[in-house]
Amino acid sequence: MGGLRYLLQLRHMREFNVLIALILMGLLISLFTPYFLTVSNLMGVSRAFSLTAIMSIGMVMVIITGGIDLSVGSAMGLAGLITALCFDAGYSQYAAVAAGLGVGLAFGLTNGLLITAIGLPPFIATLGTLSIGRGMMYMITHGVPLTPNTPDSFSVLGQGYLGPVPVPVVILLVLTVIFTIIMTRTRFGRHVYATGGNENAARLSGVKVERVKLAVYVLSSTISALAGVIAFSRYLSAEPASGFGSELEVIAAAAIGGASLAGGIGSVLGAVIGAALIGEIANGVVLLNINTYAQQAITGGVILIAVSIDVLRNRMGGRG
Amino acid sequence: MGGLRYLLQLRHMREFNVLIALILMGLLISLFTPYFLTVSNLMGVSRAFSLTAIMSIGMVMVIITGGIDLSVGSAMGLAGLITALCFDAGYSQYAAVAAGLGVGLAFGLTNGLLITAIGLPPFIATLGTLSIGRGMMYMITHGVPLTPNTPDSFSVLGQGYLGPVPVPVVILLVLTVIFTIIMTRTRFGRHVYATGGNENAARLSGVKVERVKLAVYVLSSTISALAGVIAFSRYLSAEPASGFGSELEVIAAAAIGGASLAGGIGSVLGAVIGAALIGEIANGVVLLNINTYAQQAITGGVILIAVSIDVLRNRMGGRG
Amino acid sequence: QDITVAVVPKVAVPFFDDCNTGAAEAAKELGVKYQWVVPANTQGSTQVKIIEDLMARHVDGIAISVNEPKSVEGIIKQATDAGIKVLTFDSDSANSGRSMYIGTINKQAGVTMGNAMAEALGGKGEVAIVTGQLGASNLNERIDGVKEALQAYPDIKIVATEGTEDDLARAVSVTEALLRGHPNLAGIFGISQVGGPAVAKVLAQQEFADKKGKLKVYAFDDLPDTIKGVKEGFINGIMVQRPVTMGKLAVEHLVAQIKGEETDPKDIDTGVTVVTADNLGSYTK
Amino acid sequence: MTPFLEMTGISKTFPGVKALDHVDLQLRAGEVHVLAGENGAGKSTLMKIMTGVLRADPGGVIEVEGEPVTIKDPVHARALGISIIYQELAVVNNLTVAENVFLAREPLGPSGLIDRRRMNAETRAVLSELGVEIDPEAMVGTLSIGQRQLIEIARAISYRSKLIIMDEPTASLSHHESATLLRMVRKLAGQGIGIVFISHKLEEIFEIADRVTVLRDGRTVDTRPADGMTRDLLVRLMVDRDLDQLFGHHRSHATDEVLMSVRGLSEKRANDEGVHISDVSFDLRRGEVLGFFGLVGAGRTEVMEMIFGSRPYLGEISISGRSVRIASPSDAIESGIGFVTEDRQSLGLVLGMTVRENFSLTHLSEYCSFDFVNRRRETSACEAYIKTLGIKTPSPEQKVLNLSGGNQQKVVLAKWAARRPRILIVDEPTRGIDIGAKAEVHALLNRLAEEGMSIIVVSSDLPEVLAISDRVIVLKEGRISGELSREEATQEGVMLAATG
Ligand SMILES: Nc1ncnc2c1ncn2[C@@H]1O[C@H](COP(=O)(O)OP(=O)(O)OP(=O)(O)O)[C@@H](O)[C@H]1O
Ligand SMILES: Nc1ncnc2c1ncn2[C@@H]1O[C@H](COP(=O)(O)OP(=O)(O)OP(=O)(O)O)[C@@H](O)[C@H]1O
Ligand SMILES: [Mg+2]
Ligand SMILES: [Mg+2]
Repeated sequence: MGGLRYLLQLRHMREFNVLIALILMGLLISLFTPYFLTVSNLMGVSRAFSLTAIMSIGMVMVIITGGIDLSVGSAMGLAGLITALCFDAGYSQYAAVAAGLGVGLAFGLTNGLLITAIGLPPFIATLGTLSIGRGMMYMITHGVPLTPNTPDSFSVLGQGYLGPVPVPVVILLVLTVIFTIIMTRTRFGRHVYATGGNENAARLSGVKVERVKLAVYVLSSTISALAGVIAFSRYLSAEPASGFGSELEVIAAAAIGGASLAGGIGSVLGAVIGAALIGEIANGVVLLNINTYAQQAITGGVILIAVSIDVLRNRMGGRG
Repeated sequence: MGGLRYLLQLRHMREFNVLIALILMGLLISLFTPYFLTVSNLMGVSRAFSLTAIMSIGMVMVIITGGIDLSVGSAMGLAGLITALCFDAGYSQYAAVAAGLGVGLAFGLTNGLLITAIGLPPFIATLGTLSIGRGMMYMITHGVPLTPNTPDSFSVLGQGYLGPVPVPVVILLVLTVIFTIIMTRTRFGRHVYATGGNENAARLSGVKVERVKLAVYVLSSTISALAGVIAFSRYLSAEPASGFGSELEVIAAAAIGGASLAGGIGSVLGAVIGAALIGEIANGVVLLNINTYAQQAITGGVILIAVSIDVLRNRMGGRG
Repeated sequence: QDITVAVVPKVAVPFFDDCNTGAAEAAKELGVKYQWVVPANTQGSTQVKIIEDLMARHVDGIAISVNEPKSVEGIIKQATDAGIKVLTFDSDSANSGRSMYIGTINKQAGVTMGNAMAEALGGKGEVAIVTGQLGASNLNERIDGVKEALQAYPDIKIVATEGTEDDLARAVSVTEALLRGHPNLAGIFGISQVGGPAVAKVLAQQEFADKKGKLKVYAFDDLPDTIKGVKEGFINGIMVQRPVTMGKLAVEHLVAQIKGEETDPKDIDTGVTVVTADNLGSYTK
Repeated sequence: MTPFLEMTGISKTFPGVKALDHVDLQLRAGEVHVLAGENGAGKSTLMKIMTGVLRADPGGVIEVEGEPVTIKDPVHARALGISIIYQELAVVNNLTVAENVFLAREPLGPSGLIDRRRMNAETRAVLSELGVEIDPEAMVGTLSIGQRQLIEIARAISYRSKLIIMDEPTASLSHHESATLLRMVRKLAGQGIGIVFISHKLEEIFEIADRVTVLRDGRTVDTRPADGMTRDLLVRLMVDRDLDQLFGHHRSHATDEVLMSVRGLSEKRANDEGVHISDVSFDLRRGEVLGFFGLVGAGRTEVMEMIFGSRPYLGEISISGRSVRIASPSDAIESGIGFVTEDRQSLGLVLGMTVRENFSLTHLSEYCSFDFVNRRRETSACEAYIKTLGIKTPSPEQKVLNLSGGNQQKVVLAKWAARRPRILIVDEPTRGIDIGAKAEVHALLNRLAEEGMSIIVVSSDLPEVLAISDRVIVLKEGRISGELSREEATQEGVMLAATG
């Protein structure tokens, strides 16, 4: 069958296609509004989608192994909350951030062990920890946001700028570069692709498949926790509903960026561009003053069209 | 190595295991409260989970082909809404119900064609129609529930009883029997399993894989639309947020019931029992007067434990 | 004898936490058993399931803030028939046969908000509405109220209405985009609880420094960040309801009805207070 | 001298199957030890135990260099100096050739990142040692089965182990590549490396073996030096029959009626990688057995995929004089074509389904009334084929995943033979099939031809092509380089057309 061969050849091109979709969409929006293509708007948009994009970096690695992580939103929310609690209790900002990231680690280890040691399907395992995390947030907050006092130096993480670029965007860029290198140039990265491509063959070749899986879940949760800490630093308020429902958006970002939920295929860069595309559309519908009730339908439709064009283009332009 | 074989051997047993989990959980709950094991409570619980269970019947078929349908909640909500609109416009109840089911058909065809004709990944295609459906509900209702007048005969669907058994539960039972037969005894059912088991091999054996996929998405959406019509008949109010977020629960039901998101494995009965288990736990936490903020965490934890025991039991009892 | 009452809010938000405080206090004072059951989402059907479960538990009284008036009608009737006392608070289901309603009239609160804004703007300018869940009926009632009040001011134009799903992050980016897309915007209504904090945070950014004081902002609910926004001058006024009072009254009246002390209950309006920099320290909930 | 590895009293029981029953095996350094036996005899199972993929039943002993060991997993086995080429491909399609060869032991540069240049260079070196030219940076998913097999061989060799197990390494190789491999094996043995070589090809066995062990029904029948072993004896040990009893004489059933004619078949779009199929034209007559021969990668499979509608094509195909457009496999099936694919695991079978379900997938409607499957009829038809082809399975309800490689191959053949298409294309039909069953398959094909079916046989096994074909077409780099009638077709003539 041509099918598989074909998909494989595209792997390296997918990011490129989504990038083109991103640019075309941007041009389209700026045809109708002068407010889109301004430095401040673009920076604002980037900051807005940076959290989804950061989380999608972890997600895409999980997806490449053939798994899924539904608990990213909970890990993000709970990490922000625990950071806030630490500030509230008077701990130093380093301790607070460490505690937040620790939440991510705990999530990741739990997910990873449920999946590798017990053998739960990733969907069930991470849906369970999603509920547990969300429930813990309600138990802690009773639905009331936590707004402790924080030092100014902490707010830099979420609110600062490096030149014209917001710090969360800088963090996103750094993570993108690091994880692109990890996924394409290191042993670990190759093993992630091998695990998702053919788990048995990988195991027989000596890849420690269980360890690889554990690692990607830990990475995914910890990266999400980092996103949670950044979100808290940005809003200085730990919302009980923070991160709620974000898993679908994060997975969508990875999938738009070319990752296959069947595993083996995907890229960090693609996922980040996918998140950017979603963020751009969300910004566009507000700038274009589209009726709020129609926004969701339009967002859905535009994403479908963008990805369809991408898929069809590949099919046509592909090989014989 | 053993993993796959192993799972496959269990295919026929999984329903049985989940059933045991269901029964044990029921016994556990009734140890602590006398209110659980009463006919009226059990019937109430069944009616409460019947909608999720009905939707999970369609979902499990999609999952067996190796796909996923995120749009079930939207199909359900929009179908209820369109039914309500028809009543509002004075159409007969038959026309109203037909229109509601028609919405399901439209969803299913859209999903199916996006996936088979254009080649979108199921996750993206159905996430797109999820958004579009949800957006259309907001556009139609502007956020205000629709509560038209309906004849009493229509309310039977959602509110009636057959003996002590609520009508939605009767519908669930009938659908379970029908689709169990379809999936285990007919050519179509065999083709669904073959498509998910090895799509290429199925295609090369002459299975019209694209048609099979189209069919399961149409079935899934139409069954969800039926659930939406029943829900409207029960509450006589078409809410803009109806069905919102239900996709995860429906997928979880199928997965708890033994379906593998990788395709090829799963059963209708398992999915229905999975939905029952989720419903039972939800009922239990309220009856046991568990701290309301902790309920979500406990539900998640209990599901994890139940499925873990199931998985571990299989592993032990399995083969050498 | 043992009396059990249950209070069911719409969702877990600060407003209802205050209700819980009031209700729990009253229950303790009256020596009754008290159960607080928070639905997992805002769909009508979820509350129906909860009432069913509570009936199975044989509670004596239920106070509920209704997410969707019509869908609970049937089950409230069933509960009443089964001898359970049911009243509504904060959000009503008028045709359900509940014994009474305790709370604010949301539409009225919206009118108050609209008038306050009109006054602050001197009767003209572009305004935008930032709401929460698009499907939430209380928010939609408030929006209706705002629109009704603004009808008297033809020079005030509502240029946009945006939903935020009650997510702060989304609210912030929507507000930013609103300010960029409508440079002449003169006022923002924060209809749901995220509106106040979101606008205050956006206005605190360097990019929008020139808007401070010029942009008139009215919000709902006294979250800490909203209060802070008032103190710092980003927010002109907050509509504050009386959740603690609502919770307290709800339990008191339920118990009175169960004991047969109250036979002819009447609806109670608990009213809203417009909190501004002037009365920030002195209002009661 | 103590043998490098010694297994004593090894047994293995699967549910319903006793795969191994007190097997003993001694392997010496520097010897080529051939393991022979019919399909399902337990050869692969024994090897999987040796490499820790499977755990033997309690009671058996494995000693490596005199030390008793419990082999935990393949990594442990490799540390003990044992590496293996699995019968079923164990490559990762979404990685490159070099990444597969070096999977889990990637060379790292000074920065801690993978040293690609070195990895590619070393891969190229190993491959050229094997006499094949495959781009180390090609995605494995884009390669043909034979090429993937060569990659596995390269990988096993590059481990530099003390014992290399090769489970049917030549099954999807043509004579040309096989010959290179056999030379390689000799060379390795010369360096003191022990080799276990599993094969169903008699010529090879005699060419390479120092000693031969024959398994039957999970028991060791005998171990003997290759000298002094005759073909007849080996066949008798394996299948308990005589060689000349096995293969009947070829009888042609070809008629003059042209059933299918293919004109100017070419690649739809220019393809940067692989061969370009161009201008392939031939006729297929009713009742004819048409052989297709070529080296690995000559494009035979691609041509067949085009005819079967799983690959786009240019050119014209007509059946019974009527031009047909075949856009999908179901079009082809409706036109009366059947296709036994060379890649049985990923294209031929739904591994998670039972023998019965796989068998009937091509012609399920025959057992249906109103779409309901009559399971009794389905089962009895399946059982008939299990018997004819000697498929070794405890019951039709066994998952095909649990069958031995050769028996899986038989299921693929059965599912197409039972459909009775007018034209049956078989791509490497006897890949991994034992000598007894091979005779059954040949007899089956002959019988089908007699009933009027036209058959295209693609095979890398030249003697097989010569033995059963009425006519042979030779493909070279995507073009027809020779067409020989049965009388003209000699080993030399065909090889010359394929390579010259
Ligand atoms: N996981 C399993 N479950 C059940 N039976 C199995 C399993 N693996 C192998 N078998 C059975 O064990 C027997 C030996 O199989 P094995 O694969 O070792 O045969 P083989 O000698 O390698 O045959 P071939 O020449 O066809 O490759 C067969 O009957 C097979 O069906
Ligand atoms: N989609 C594709 N993309 C790139 N190369 C391809 C593609 N399909 C086939 N090839 C190449 O075309 C050549 C012919 O392959 P094919 O499988 O048809 O050969 P074959 O004669 O059947 O040999 P084998 O015995 O290896 O099966 C191979 O080199 C293969 O790598
Ligand atoms: Mg074998
Ligand atoms: Mg081939």
